[in-house]
Amino acid sequence: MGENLSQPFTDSAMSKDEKIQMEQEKRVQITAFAFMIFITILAFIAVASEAIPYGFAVPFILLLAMVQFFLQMFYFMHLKDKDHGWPNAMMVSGIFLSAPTVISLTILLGEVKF
Amino acid sequence: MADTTVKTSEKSVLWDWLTTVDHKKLAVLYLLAGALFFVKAGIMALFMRIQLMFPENTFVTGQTFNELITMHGTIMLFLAATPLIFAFMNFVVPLQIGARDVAFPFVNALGFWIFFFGGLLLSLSWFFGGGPDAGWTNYVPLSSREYGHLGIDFYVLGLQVSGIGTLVSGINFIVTIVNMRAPGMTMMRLPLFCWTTLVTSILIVFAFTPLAAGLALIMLDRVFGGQFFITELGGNVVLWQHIFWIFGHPEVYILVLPAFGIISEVIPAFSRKRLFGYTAMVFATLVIAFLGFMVWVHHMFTVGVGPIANSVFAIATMAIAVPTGIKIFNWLFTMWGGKITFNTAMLCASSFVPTFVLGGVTGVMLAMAPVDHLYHDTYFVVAHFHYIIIGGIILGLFAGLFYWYPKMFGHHLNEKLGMLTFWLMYIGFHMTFFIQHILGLIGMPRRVYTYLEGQGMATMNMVSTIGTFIMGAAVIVLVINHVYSAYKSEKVTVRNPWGARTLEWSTQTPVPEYNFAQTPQVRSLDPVFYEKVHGDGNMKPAEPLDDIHMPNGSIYPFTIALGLFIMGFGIIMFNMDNPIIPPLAVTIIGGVVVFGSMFLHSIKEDHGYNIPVERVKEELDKEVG
Amino acid sequence: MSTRKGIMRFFPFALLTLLLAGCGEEGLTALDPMGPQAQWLFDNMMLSLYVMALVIIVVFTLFFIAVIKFRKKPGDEEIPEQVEGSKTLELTWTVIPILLLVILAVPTVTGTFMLADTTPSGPEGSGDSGEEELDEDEIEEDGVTIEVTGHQYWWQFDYEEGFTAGQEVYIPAEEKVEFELHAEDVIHSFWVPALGGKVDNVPGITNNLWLEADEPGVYQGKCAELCGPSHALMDFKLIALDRDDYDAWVEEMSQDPEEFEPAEDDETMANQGREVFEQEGCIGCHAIGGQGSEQGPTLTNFGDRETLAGYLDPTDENLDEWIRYPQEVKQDNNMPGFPDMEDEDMEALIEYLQGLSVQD
Amino acid sequence: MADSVDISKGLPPNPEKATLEGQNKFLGFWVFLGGETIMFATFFGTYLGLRGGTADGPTSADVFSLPLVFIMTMILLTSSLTSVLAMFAMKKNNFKALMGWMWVTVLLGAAFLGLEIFEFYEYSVHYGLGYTTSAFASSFYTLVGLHGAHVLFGLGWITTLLVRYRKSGITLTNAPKFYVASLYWHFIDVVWVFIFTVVYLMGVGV
Ligand code: HEA
Ligand code: HEA
Ligand code: HEC
Ligand code: CUA
Ligand SMILES: [Cu+2]
Repeated sequence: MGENLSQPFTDSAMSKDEKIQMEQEKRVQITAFAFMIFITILAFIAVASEAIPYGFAVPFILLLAMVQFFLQMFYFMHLKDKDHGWPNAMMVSGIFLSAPTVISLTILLGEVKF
Repeated sequence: MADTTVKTSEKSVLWDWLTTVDHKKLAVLYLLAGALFFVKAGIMALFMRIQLMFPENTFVTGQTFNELITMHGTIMLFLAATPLIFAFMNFVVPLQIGARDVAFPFVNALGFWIFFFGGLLLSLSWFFGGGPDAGWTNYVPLSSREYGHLGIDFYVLGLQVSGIGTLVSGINFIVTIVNMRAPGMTMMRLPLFCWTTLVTSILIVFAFTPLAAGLALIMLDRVFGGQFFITELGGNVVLWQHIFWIFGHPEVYILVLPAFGIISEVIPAFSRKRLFGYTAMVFATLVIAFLGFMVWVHHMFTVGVGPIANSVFAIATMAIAVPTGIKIFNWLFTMWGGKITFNTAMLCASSFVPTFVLGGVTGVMLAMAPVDHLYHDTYFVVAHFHYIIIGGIILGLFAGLFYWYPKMFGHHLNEKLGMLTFWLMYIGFHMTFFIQHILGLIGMPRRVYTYLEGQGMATMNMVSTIGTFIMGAAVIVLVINHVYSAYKSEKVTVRNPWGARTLEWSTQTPVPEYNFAQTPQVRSLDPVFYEKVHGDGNMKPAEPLDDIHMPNGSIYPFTIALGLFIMGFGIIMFNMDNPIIPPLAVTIIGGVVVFGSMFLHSIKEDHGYNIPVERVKEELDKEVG
Repeated sequence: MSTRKGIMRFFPFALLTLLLAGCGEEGLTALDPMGPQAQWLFDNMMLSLYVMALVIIVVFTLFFIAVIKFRKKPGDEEIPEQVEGSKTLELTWTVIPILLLVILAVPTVTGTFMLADTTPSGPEGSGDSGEEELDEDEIEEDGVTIEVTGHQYWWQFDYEEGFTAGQEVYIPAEEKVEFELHAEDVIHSFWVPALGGKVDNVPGITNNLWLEADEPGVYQGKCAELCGPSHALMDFKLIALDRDDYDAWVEEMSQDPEEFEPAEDDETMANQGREVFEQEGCIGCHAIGGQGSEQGPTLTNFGDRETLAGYLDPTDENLDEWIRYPQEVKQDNNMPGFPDMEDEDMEALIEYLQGLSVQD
Repeated sequence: MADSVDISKGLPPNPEKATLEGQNKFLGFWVFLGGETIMFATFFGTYLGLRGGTADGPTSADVFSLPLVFIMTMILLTSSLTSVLAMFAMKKNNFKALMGWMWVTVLLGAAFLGLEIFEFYEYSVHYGLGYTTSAFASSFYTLVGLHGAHVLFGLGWITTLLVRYRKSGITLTNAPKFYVASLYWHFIDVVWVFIFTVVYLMGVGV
């Protein structure tokens, strides 16, 4: 069985349906990319423009970052696909445990007591 | 492309062990390395206890004592307990899930060698002006560039290197358990030891990464002048404590969960009953792991993070008692109504239960944040964790050792000597540590190299030290047992000498390199037991007898680890007074070895080799004959 | 009936006290609490101990029954019933521990906030005498707050009145006293076991702690955080005085520097000692009456010290040894030795130092 | 057991997961990424905890330059897209396109890295924000530099793959390798999303 592991293929075994599906998927990916670029620009504008107060801009750009994060994860990295159960579990745990880590390192340093 | 011929050429034994990727051989390596480090750290404990035997004793100085406690704690946790646990995980997990090897045999070897060279790097500190001396917690600023000496660099880089080894091994176990299970082995048929291995590995992935980050910060502080912990320049010393304990608390569960797993295998085997409340046990494991990440501030109650934070983390800590309690009672009720055989393995496993509770309940006492202001950094805490670690982890490891030894080495350990070890250990341990609870309460802080006369601490410390000698005797008897049994014990040739219940007992003893001639078909929890009752006593094969495909050995794990070792040493050399060789050169050489080996490994496509079916048949026949 | 109940209630208590009788030194052990905070900690420790005793008894009982009753009889090869589990039982041992934990959680939370409120109380007498009501501010003004700074292996105590004390901290008894904790070099931890819990002295941040002593007396304190080779020797004393004595002490300590210099009489040994003190450079690290540097502990009231360097008897011999070879007495401390000092000078120096007293 | 997929008809639609080895790589790598999140979280936390600690040195608002960061962001985001396109090419057994898109990814990555080095140079030389200036400086350089190190490693990795397999065509052995490398590249991009938000955008306003 090892023989064919290093063998290139002459053609693809994809069925027609699969090919169409893939083209669709590709379009979705490109749309997602366009949207990501858009919200990135939005984030930069929110901070760069004088009109928006800092106190409002911060939660807004954090939200945008979260959106972009999920887009990247779910679309570019395919977490939305099936058979990604374990990767999902690992990432969800990772993010879930990151939250207390970041929060405590940020505010629980003893300078202010909570 | 693949090399289909059988490797029959006789390699030298040494080369064989250096290049092996066989999980069973790596298990033996882990066992050996872990045992050596355990004895080393145990002897340090002995020295510490001798120093504390009398008030104002001068056996060692304060400096040496600090080096001893630091190395004792660090070695015990990272280089003794962890590899001993890994030894069993390596040996047992692939067998229990019916796999031929782990998912990444190469990475498995890599993990061992990196861990081993990391340990070596840490131990080298003795030859360069003394060990690290800031406690295993390595708090800054005592360990920062201003107050810590060269030993700290060995701590930081030694742990950094060995941590990488542990991390890659953890990833490997996760993938193995998720992807390599035999047909029919669903997650809810997974033996509990595999479950705890899986959860422990997940904890490793999430806990050792922050540790790596934290150690990197200290290294940057000490070698490159980073200002993370220098308060005058905007740094903060509490930062390190958070990072350390974000790692440190999960670390203690990393150690204890596999012990739980071992207990969950041994108790059913010798009670001849299935594990009581299997599902609850699995979920309790998951809940413990999850909560284990939410409680780290309980080590920092006195640091001054504030009352709300303290309360929240205190309550979260207490909550861990609930899932742990579920486990305790499930074990008790597994024995209840069973037919218990008491041999050494079962003796250790069953007495684990009450002893662990003794340590656990003091943990809950510590979790009461305001009262912890009393206990914190006293011998009460020392007593708490040694109760859990020795009454829990060490007893668990002993149980695992006596239980799996016949499978690993093809002969039993001597039972009489085993019993002697157990009783000596048990008595010595209670003598050493029970009294330390009281010592803590009458005002003995931990990490003190001496105490004064007339404070009422002398007698109790003496008792404690005598207990340590008894424990030392137990360890010596255990070593004698190994040697004795190797010569005097009868060979085990049956597959299932204990009448145990899980898959590892369904293959030949000693286990062939491919583990299973045919991958078994699993039909139930405790498959071996199931087939005995509902089938003909043999596992049904899931595939016809055929050629078996196995991975090739490789020297690269060893060289990559060696390169990391050199790199780490090079970085340490930056802080040496008069390095003979330029540190940068050493670091770069190390880097070249690491990346060169990785490169060479990656460009060579190695598809392993095939064991022809004739040889498999031959070995099966040999067993019958 | 009631007496029996009383005995029952006290039985475990009495047993424990009996067990611990002779354990630990008075003024040090936390098992003999000498102040309200220590008492609270002790009581709650006992509470948790009872809960734990319950847990332990249950587990041990089940365990021993199981291992005694369910041993395999020789020759009995029958397979026992394979029980899968039991919903009721499992629910039981989930719920009961939760209830037990709630019992512990309540004092945990209240106690945390109780410890965090460190406002000093001020002398209690002042409430009843004369004026009807003292407003908050005034109480606070009366209350004592002391700044504590941990150094590698010694303690510095700065009082609001502007003077400094070393190694021994004086407080008024029967008052809640606030301590503001700092650290100069590495982390230390301020702990007086007989009076209460410890709180860390962390460089760069300020922590607060309150303590109260029920009675005047000398209480031993310890550093509870590893801070280097001589961490074990970083002991100190907390001395509680009656309010009047305390006020008098404060008065003495806040005198002008000249008051601490020996009388203008050239003949006295003490005067000679003072000269040695200045010539040898001691004053470059030690202040007396506020005069001099604060790199080392202030020696203003050295003659009153219970200990030398935190743990030795302050005898002349020990003092001699300390000044000549401090590193041998306390590894890694920050005082240089003076091994070559003339015996004569040493004698004078010791005489001078031992005479530094603010108490009659 | 290893090849459960039928390969007689040509390259399977998910070549990266066609073999057990591929599946193992795939899962193992995700597990590794799970761990990386926490490691980065630790560095983010360190930065957030210490970013006020400027100790009389330059503050974040003093030095950060948004236009540069914007360009870097756009470059890195685009490189994420090109590696997606490469994966599509791989599934279709279009080896040339796979190589082409991957090379574009590498170029974009190199451009990003170049700009980052230029940025660090600017800050340290022209603004006097050295690594040892303050806790803020140390934690900033450590966090962003670690990300840069990841980019560098990714570049080396992908380049090695591209060179090693320049003529091999898509096989069941190298497909998982390319796939995993592209996952890694996306992850780097994700981390950058938080860096430009938390470090730069939140840093210029204060
Ligand atoms: C494997 C090791 C291990 C394990 C499993 C544990 C388990 C626990 N630990 Fe321990 N701990 C350590 C190792 C371990 N610990 C170490 C090494 C330190 C010191 C580190 C250092 O500073 O160097 C430490 C320190 C430590 C502290 C800090 C003390 C201090 O420094 O001030 C605290 C505080 O909360 C604590 C709590 C607990 C708790 C609540 C548990 C719980 O998980 C225990 C749960 C178990 C039970 C409770 C028993 C079974 C339950 C029942 C029978 C049900 C009914 C019970 C009740 C209702 C109570 N531990
Ligand atoms: C896995 C973890 C583990 C284990 C197994 C142990 C085992 C032991 N520990 Fe350890 N201990 C820690 C983890 C562990 N410890 C940690 C984390 C700390 C905190 C460190 C810190 O503060 O930073 C600590 C701290 C610690 C202290 C407190 C130090 C202090 O605060 O001042 C003490 C004091 O009594 C102690 C004692 C012991 C003893 C007597 C044993 C005994 O069980 C040891 C028994 C073994 C032996 C006695 C060796 C026997 C071998 C021989 C006799 C040689 C035979 C050789 C041949 C035949 C070749 N330990
Ligand atoms: C470089 C600074 C330095 C110099 C100079 C110095 N000391 Fe000290 N001294 C210290 C420090 C620091 C300590 C505290 C040591 C400890 O306990 O860790 C100390 C402690 C002492 C103590 C014990 C104080 C106590 O309350 O227990 C005495 C007494 C003392 N010094 C006397 C002297 C005399 C006399 C001289 C001069 C001959 C002198 N010192 C010179 C730094 C100095
Ligand atoms: Cu100061 Cu220990
Ligand atoms: Cu903990």
